[in-house]
Amino acid sequence: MGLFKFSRSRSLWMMHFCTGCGAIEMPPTMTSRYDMERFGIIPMATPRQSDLLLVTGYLTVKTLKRVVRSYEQMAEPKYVIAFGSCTMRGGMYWDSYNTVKELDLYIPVDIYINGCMPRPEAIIDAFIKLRDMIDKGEANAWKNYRDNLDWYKQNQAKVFDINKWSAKI
Amino acid sequence: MRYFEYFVGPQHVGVTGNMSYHLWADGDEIKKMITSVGYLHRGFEKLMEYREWVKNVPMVPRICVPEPDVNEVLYAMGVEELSGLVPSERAQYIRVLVLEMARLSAFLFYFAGAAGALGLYTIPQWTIGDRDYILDRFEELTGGRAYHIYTTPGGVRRDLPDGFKSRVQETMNYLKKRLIDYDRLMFENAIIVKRTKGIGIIEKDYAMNMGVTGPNLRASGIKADVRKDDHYLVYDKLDFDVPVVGDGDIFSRIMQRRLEFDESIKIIEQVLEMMPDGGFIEKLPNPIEWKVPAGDVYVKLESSKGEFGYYIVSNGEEKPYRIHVRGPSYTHGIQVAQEKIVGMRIADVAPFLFSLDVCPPDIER
Amino acid sequence: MSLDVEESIKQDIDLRLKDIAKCEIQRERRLKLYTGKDRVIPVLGFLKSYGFIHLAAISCVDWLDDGEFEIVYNLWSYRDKAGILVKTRISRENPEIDTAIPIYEIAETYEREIHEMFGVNFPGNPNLTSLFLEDWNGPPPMRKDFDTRKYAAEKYGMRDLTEQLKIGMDKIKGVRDGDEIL
Amino acid sequence: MGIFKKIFTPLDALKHLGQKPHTIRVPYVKKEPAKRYRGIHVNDWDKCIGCGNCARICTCQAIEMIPIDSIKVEEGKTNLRPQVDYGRCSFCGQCVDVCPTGSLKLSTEYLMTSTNKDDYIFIPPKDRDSGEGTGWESSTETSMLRFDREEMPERNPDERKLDFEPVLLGFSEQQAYLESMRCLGCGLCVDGCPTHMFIPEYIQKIRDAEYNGAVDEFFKNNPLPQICGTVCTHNCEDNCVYSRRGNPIQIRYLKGFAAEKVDNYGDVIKVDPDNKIDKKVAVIGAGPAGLTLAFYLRKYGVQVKIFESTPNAEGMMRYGIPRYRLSEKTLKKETDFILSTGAEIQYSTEIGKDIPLKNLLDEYDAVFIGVGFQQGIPMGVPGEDAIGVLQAADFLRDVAMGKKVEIGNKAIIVGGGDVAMDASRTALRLGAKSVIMYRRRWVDMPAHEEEKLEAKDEGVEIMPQTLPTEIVKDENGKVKSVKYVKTKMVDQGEGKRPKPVPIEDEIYEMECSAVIQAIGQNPDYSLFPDDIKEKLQFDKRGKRIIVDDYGETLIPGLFAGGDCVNNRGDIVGAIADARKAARGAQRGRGRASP
Repeated sequence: MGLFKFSRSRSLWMMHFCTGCGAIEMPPTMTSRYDMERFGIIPMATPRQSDLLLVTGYLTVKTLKRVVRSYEQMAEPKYVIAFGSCTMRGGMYWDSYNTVKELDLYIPVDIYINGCMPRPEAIIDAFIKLRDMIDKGEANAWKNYRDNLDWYKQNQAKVFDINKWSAKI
Repeated sequence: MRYFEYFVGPQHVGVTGNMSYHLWADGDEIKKMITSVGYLHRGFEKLMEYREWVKNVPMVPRICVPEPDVNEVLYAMGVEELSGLVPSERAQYIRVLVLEMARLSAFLFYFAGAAGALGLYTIPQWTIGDRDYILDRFEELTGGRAYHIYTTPGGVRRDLPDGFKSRVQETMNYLKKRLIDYDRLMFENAIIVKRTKGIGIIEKDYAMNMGVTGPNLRASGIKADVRKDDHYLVYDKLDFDVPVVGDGDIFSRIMQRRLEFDESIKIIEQVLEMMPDGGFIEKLPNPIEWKVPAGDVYVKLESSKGEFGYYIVSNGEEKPYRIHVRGPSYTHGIQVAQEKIVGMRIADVAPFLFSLDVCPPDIER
Repeated sequence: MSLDVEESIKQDIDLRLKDIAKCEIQRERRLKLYTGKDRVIPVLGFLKSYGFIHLAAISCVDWLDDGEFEIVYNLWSYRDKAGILVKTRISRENPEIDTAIPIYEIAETYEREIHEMFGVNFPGNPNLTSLFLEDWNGPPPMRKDFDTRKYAAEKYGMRDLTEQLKIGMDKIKGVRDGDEIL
Repeated sequence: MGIFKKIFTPLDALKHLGQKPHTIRVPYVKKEPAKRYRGIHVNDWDKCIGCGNCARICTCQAIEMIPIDSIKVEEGKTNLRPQVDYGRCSFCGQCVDVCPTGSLKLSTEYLMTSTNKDDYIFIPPKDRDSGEGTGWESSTETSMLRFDREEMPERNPDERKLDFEPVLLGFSEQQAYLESMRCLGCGLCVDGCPTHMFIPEYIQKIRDAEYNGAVDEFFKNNPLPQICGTVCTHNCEDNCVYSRRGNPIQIRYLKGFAAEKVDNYGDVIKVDPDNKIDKKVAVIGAGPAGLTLAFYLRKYGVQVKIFESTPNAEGMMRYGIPRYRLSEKTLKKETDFILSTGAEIQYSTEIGKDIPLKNLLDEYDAVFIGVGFQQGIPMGVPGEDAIGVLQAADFLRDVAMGKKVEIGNKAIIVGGGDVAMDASRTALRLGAKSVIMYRRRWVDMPAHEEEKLEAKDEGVEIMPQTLPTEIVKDENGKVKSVKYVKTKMVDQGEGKRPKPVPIEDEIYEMECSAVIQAIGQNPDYSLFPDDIKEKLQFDKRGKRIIVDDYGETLIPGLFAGGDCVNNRGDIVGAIADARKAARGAQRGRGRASP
């Protein structure tokens, strides 16, 4: 099992989905100046091949729907890193009528990064933390989602139009 | 007739930011496209009505993520025009410096996107890596990398740090050196030229009528630049050209930015030389409970994407009554893209959309 | 600063739209024009033929106290290098105004947004579908009587600290004795 | 260039092949953020005063003020400290730019990753500070606050020292607007005001030019706003958050400005002079305390009768403060209004001489004593009996009454308080040269800084660390000169005021025509019969009467306030006492009564 964990933690493929303004610090992290490929993290086009979902900032209801879809399409084990203030308690958009305030009501989150926006160094710091957590077997938020699916679905249904969104997977 | 229906975005490498396109194709030919926006709609205009004038200063940069400074400057300009506050000359020069640096960084981002869409992956590695040096300068000046929150009604929040001018000049010299590499790799690259010439043409008249602005308009052959036509800050004292490429295809839109890149460096060098001494801020009478006289004003400026405008209405209270933000991508990203993409081939969709430099957050706000 | 260009535009407009519009100069390169709801389309038609080709934006302002919406067409002339704000007011009850698509094709998206955000109807616009919002169950959000804080608190469980902050200020202010003597 | 050649241009990129990459190998290599980087919050708890302005400006409502029990609440400081929520914060740094003390800053530290989002709510302490000069700090220059005040226009010193016309010219409307706009509304100033005026509220009204509304706010706790707006000791301004790094808001002058705008208080403050309930209170002394008590009792219909020993009301405000500081017009306006509310006044009647105190106690439901300190304290040096040696209190009173006072061409004033300043400047206006001798240093002088500077501007010679030792008489028994020595300050250890010790070796002498003693005043308690005096409780020095929370002495129905109760020695202190007593007199006689 140790080998699996080791391999997993060193070839995290990240889903290419820029959900909010945090996406602006992703290109510098991906490219030559900070070069996250040093840690085996590369962007991946489809959810089915990726291990890691970065929620880079606030989520509008419309995006959250796509994020939940994408998250459910990802193969387990899967990890979520939430960027910035907005994913914790709404951030700057705490009174906006169109953004969700607490991401972990809708999908489980492994690591939060502070900042608005987090610097590339902070993002890499979170990657390393996640890597260590996977090595130790602590990054189990995805299991939480499987175990408490009903609760998550309930919360999701609260913000989505129930007629257009089926509570089943 | 049944078409092949497919989606680009929101979770896709072929879009700029978080938006999606719904396409119908007949074989390899696009028959119809619908732009779907709203993934980033935060209701800024509403939120700003709930906040005092100064409290909106940290809000506005979030409207356009790759080039936040235009929003700060526009908001400040609008509030200043309503209230009769006049920022010092030095503050105006600093604002021009910030705006042009932001333009450079947005152009570098644009090159990365446009080249990436064409499969030339070396360019993103270079330009975004080099953009970081501009961000370093921003960090020194403003204290933030992405969001600078630097311009505020009355001036700017801090003065230039020691030795800043020479470091900006160094960065400019470095970029000038790098441009030679970019030219060889991208703008003179026969493959890029072949892939982009004569494709996605936006005609002159169409561009004028459809509210296309900025580099996209100039790439279609109309010499119009807010910096010259409706000059703001100290642009009328600076010497720069407005290049016009004029073919209106993807290549001319990319080339247009390449030529404007040179002009921006020229402006920055002039600003560094001409910047006078003096105060950097005219402090407001009260940071929180300050009231702006009633009135309405439309201010606009030239961003790297086109005409950015703020329509600000005040009813004489501590909070704005209404702010309408006119983002340049609004016209480019929705109607122009939808109409002009028809007849194009699937492989050209991404280069075309990237060439328009659509920035979804400024459409949706 | 001379206002020659602006004066000549104003003269031309006054000449041609004498009865249906009122024009004033706001400042250098900025004019304002007020007109009635029914006259907007002919006024825009004239202005476009006059040179105001570029429709920069259409804004809507909700004047709740007056019970009116103000629609502001934001035009720019590349030839004269001047902008004009064309303003008209419509009633808040059953708000409706003719579409400007026949004159400015680009008006479609702006009208779509105003329709979604303010609930203004634009007869003649073929595409008044929702633009930004999905699964929206509230009233048009940009209307002044829509309270985003209340809505967000109910829907997303957002913490509004306004009241707590006020209490905090009272703590700071300490005990105050007013003139309650008795 | 042909297409064939062009196709190979990208190969130029190969020249970069052997170059060292510019990748920053985070986390093995740390890249220092810029000096100004806006990272996480740090707050210096010692400097923080808990004013809550950071919470008010936060656009994200990320800051909440949390009470910390371990912090002592002091005047002008609260025990609230900002708690930051990084689930809301946008790192804009506006909280730093609005912090009046400069205690809050954003350090260049930024790393904070956690699996638990509740870790992001914390009360920032000072640790993790990246050091002076790094991070987002605010100086008085970069702060959003305007630390410079609007200067009060004054008359030219050379011109004003010739007459008794007011020195201050008053704010213009624009100045008053700008000065009142500086107020952040935090309300810490209220702590400093003895009578707890509604300062943020009335400044708000002044800002909006609603002067009637401002006057309404004044009269809630202070019936002498224009007098206080001119000569108050303005403790509020010492507690103003601006005073931590710059000039406080001139609350006093703003109040004076608004009060002056309203010509007739009666239009705003409605007190019916004919409304009289069955309750009678006698007031001894028509000074600030007496007038205040009269106003607040009249407001509730209580019948008030004031007994004043001089032919004029206003007490020390008239006889202690010279007219160039407080004009006749102002005095008249305020007292006339209070008397117009139906308070009776009997002039030139001394209690204890003309009417015994006992009669009053029998006749009235309550008696209030607001007599003030009238008798000057002698210095106790040889030659004090010389002609031309005066007490400052007597000197000022005689001048105010329009009596002719002979001081010759050079007066030496002994003392360093406000009274010394007043006496010296009055002497100047009488055409003499003034010299002030004070035994401690300039900084130790108890007079207010602006008084000292005004006196100096007008040409009063101030000699600190100077102690008179003898007054020399000439053959007619008149003052001829003063012998004095210099002093040195001897440190008395931590927390104690340094003590002046005379340097005995050298004795100097200065010629003069008058000596005015301004080293303090004592009360005159001759109005009390012995049996009453015995029952009263006095403080250790026997000067001040001890009263309870309602201003009542140990004798039921006998109330006291003003200088004879508090040690502030100012008008606003007297007003505060009188308000207490007004409440007590309302409650009725005796502390046991409900």
